[in-house]
Amino acid sequence: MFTADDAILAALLVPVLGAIGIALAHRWPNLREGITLTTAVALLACVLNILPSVLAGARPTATLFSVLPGLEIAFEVEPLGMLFALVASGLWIVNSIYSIGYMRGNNEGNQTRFFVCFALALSATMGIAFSGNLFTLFVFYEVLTLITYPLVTHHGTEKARLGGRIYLGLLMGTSIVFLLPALVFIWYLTGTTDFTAGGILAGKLGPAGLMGLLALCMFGIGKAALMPFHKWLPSAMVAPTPVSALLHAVAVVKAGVFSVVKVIVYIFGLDTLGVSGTSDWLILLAGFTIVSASVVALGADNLKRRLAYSTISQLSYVVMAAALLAPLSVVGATLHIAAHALGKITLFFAAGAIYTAAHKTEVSQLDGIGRRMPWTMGAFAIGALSMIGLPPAAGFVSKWYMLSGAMASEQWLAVGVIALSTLLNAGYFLPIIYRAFFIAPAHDQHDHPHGEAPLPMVIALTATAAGTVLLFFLPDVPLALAKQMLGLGG
Amino acid sequence: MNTTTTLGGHFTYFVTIFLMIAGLFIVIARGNLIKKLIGLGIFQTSVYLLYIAPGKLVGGTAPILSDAFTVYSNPLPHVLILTAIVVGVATLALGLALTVRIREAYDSIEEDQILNMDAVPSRQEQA
Amino acid sequence: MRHDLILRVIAKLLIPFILLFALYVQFHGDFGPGGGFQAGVILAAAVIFYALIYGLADARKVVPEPLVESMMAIGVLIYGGVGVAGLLLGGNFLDYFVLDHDSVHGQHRGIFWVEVGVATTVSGVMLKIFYMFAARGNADDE
Amino acid sequence: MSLAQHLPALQVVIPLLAAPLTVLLRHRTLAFAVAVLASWTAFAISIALWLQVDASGTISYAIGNWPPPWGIEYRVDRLSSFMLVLVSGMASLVLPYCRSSIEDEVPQQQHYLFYTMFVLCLTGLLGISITGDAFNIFVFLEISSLSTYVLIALGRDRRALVASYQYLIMGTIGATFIVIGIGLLYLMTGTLNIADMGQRLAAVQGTRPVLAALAFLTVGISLKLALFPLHQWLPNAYTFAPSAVSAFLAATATKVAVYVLLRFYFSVFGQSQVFGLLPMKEAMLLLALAGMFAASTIAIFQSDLKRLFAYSSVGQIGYIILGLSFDSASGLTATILHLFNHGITKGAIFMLLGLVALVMGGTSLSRIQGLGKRMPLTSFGMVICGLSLIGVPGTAGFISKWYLLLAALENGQWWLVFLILLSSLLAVAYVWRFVEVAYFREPRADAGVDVSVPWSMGVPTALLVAATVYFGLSTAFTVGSASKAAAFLMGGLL
Repeated sequence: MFTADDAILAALLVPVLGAIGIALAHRWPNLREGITLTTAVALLACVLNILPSVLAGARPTATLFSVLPGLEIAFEVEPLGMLFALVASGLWIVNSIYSIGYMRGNNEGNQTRFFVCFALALSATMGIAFSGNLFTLFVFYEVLTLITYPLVTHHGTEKARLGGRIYLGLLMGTSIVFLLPALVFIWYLTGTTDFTAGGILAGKLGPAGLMGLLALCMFGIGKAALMPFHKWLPSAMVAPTPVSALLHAVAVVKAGVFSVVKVIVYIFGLDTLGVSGTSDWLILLAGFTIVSASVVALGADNLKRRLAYSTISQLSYVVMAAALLAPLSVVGATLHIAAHALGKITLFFAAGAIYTAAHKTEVSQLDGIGRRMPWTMGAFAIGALSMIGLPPAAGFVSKWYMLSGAMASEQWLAVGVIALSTLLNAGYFLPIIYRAFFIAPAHDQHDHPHGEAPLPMVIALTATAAGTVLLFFLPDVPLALAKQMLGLGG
Repeated sequence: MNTTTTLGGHFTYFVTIFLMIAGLFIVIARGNLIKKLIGLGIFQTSVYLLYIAPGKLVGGTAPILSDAFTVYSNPLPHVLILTAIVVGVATLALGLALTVRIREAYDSIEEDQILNMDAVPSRQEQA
Repeated sequence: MRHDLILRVIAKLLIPFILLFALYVQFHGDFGPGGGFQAGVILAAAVIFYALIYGLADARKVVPEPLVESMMAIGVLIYGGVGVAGLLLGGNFLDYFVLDHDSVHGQHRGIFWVEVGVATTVSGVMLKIFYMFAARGNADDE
Repeated sequence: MSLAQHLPALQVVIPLLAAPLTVLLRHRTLAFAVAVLASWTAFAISIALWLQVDASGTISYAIGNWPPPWGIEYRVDRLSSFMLVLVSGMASLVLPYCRSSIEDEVPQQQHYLFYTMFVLCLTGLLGISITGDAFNIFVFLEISSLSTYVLIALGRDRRALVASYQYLIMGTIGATFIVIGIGLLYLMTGTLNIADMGQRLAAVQGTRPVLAALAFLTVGISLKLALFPLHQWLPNAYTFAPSAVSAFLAATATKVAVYVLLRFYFSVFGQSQVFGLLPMKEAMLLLALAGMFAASTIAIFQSDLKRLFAYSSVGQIGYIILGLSFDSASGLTATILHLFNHGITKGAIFMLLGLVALVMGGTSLSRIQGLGKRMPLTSFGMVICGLSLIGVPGTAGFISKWYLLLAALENGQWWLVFLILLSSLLAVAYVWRFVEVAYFREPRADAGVDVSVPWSMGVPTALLVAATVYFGLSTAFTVGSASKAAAFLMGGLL
């Protein structure tokens, strides 16, 4: 019988097996891509297999082995992880379709390595999503960093290597210097690193200690791109667009904010933090990150760079919402992981499609492009709406919850930040849409006439845009999961 | 050993320390590979003295059982030092063998010249 | 090699006595000063003396290089053999007491063979060192 | 009288007798067979001894049936049995590797002597670990050192001779310092048996000769274990030695020296004397930190991989000594763990570099460009071992770093936690130099000969790389042994 417990290990194993298959099939590109898609579907099937039992309130577990007493590689699926796994595995299918179009459309080299690393990255992501304790999370977090490194430096140029250095240096540096001591310290204090409802640190530390530890964790999770450790995200823009999508939507940054929420909810505990009031600085910092990243995005002409800073700011929404410690805002944070994933992947897909079809990378070159690529820019518009937080896009729902949480806990600063950043978001996304649809293209352009990007790419970006809208109308599953996480009742 | 803790009583220790420092000084200060080995030999000799001297009892004899003697010197240090001497000889032989081969390879047994000779080709290799 | 008559004659006269003295030191080692180490060196000295007078090539004919190398090995093996013999006869490693029915005899027997081993190895090593250093300088002549 | 009772003696005697046998056989294949057989037997014995000690505690074996403290005693306790497993295990992996590795690194007619020296070196290192007699430690130390000098001098480059000579001078000074220390202790206690010495020393604790002995021993052993300012011999020696020798030495030689240090500190002087009467803690802490940072920084700027990882060894020895400086059970556990974990990691790295040298004809960074394409498995192995040096979870290096951090936390030295981790970042930097050159440069047209890696080299290397991962995931053996050994040492003479 294929139980939910088995499905956890299967979800880890399937991408690895897929990666092996991809490597073996490197001579036959069609077979290779077939394996990628099959693996992606199989992975989603595995994850979906776990969903019903989690929704029913069960917590499937699996333990691989024990490294030290109280320090084991163990998995436990709880609602938040379930949601993350669902988003990641679902988007992988779309992303694979898109990647095939993109990699072939741009004649990229080393395609086998690309798909192998991609599959392995998904395995690591599943490990993060299902991790049952902080140690397991840390292990897979590092694995994810290492596996995505070849993807970031895919082109192998001097610029790519530089980007890779910053990527690896910041992510590994922060995780080793900040997160590892936090991990050791937590283990030293409590003898365990298990994710437990209500946290494990209650009564173990004074406010100052708690604050220090929280700082270590927050800065240690560099993938959440909290300022001042956000630089890796723009640097990683040298990667091919599907990789950017992986980083921004499917796995990496999501792993970061996921870890943040997980640590705050399950290690520290909302109550423990709330009583001591040690997370106020985090709200400030996240607020600062939101606003300043938005300002940088406003001034960026490179489309991918603008999207990257948009991601930094959106991630801090999640961090800030979690730091508010109000149950409603944490629900919002959870929803935002899914909403931002769908919206941002749409935007990146669109950016990649523009690059593939028109070879344009700057915002200022996009005049009138909406007429040539209506599907792409239509999807872009929906994604942008989601980022700004307007209906009918998923971003609205999550922002609504965050805002309600902030108001309920009377954190007026947070309310202000959300309002201000919404304006800023609108400020850097709407002009793009305006240019694309309403400004006539300049006549002296010496580029070739083009239409839409290759079909797989268009299909992919349309699918994610549709998903964004769908999530607005049907947020039941993520909402149920989020509420269950906080014990608010399904 | 003498009962008095005068200069005379510690005489062997002073010799030991002198040899030790002299040997070490030669090893450090001289660039000639053979001289370094000589210094090393002197340094090791100081250890032999350190072990042997306290084992000698004034009026003691070799530890061969006989009714005529009651006071024996401690034989154990001799055994130890015999081993140490063998080790020293082996080290010296090996050191000299290396020196011979270094001379064949570099045509010099001056440390600074040898190091200079290697500094150049290694840079070329990198380039 | 020059033909130094006096040296050659004296050497021929002396060498047998050196060898004999080596044997004396070797076998008297049980009861008085002496033993395998000293005997081995004296033995080697005899050969080195021969080599100095009659030339390295001649000495190599008398005591060929492979023999010297084997001596080094055989000596250690004899020594180890004594240890293992003690082991096989029911004692600990290097246990002399069990080498004979009487423990004192056993000690005699044990130390005798150990000294033989030491002498073999020491003379082997001495000769090897001598051969190697001596051969270096004359590398061109040979 | 069962054979099992004589295992402590056989542990040393079998390689000792194998050495003359290889000389006698004079044939490289036969010599190779004898050496491999001896090392495998030694490994089996060491495992049997470890099991025995784990089950029933310290084993004492009187050589020649002269009871200790008069005779020479072989004493296998929790620490030494662990060391024996490391040393003989490494030998039994490296020796099969030697055959193809020295094929063109060492002249053919010297091959049988190579095995002689290798087995002698093994004998010495095993002897140091097993003996319970202070002077015997010196004798075995010199056996291993002398054979090591020869092995290093066998390197192809003429600089190997100079490296060997320098090591000979430094090593002999170190060894002589050790004998002086032992001599002073003998004068004060009248015994050479380590256990006996430890007991009798209580009566003369803190006297000047004893403190002088402590100083002499510390300096002497520090030379041998290449503690930071005394490490000059190490980079050259590891760089120019034949690859197999580098691998074996990197994994065992300095580690055994650390063992000697632990042995003298905890079994002879006792913790209170070492850390109470002299500021050893502070001194060790400073030297360890200096080593961790300075040597790792120097490593970043090396252009030859062997030299790069040799400097990395000096840095890693800093971690080992750092654990010691905590003067706590978990600190000591970290030290002993890192001995083992770093031993296998560095051994694996140098074995991999041997493969690289074989195929690419050298290990300088300019030569190995594009290694990731030419030798994908080897490069992957290097990355894994590199991660272990950094201390990434899932590798052996992580476990020891974990205990090191834990020890620092127990002492409440937060700043030290960060320093340890910052120095790991230096490791990231030097490991990534390799990664970038191997994966992001195109292979040089002229570099590399068309040879494939023989299985006799590939298999042992792969095993060791696998061990690096295995001991990062399953820690029952390493952590169990190390923590028991640490508890044993801290508990004094049990």
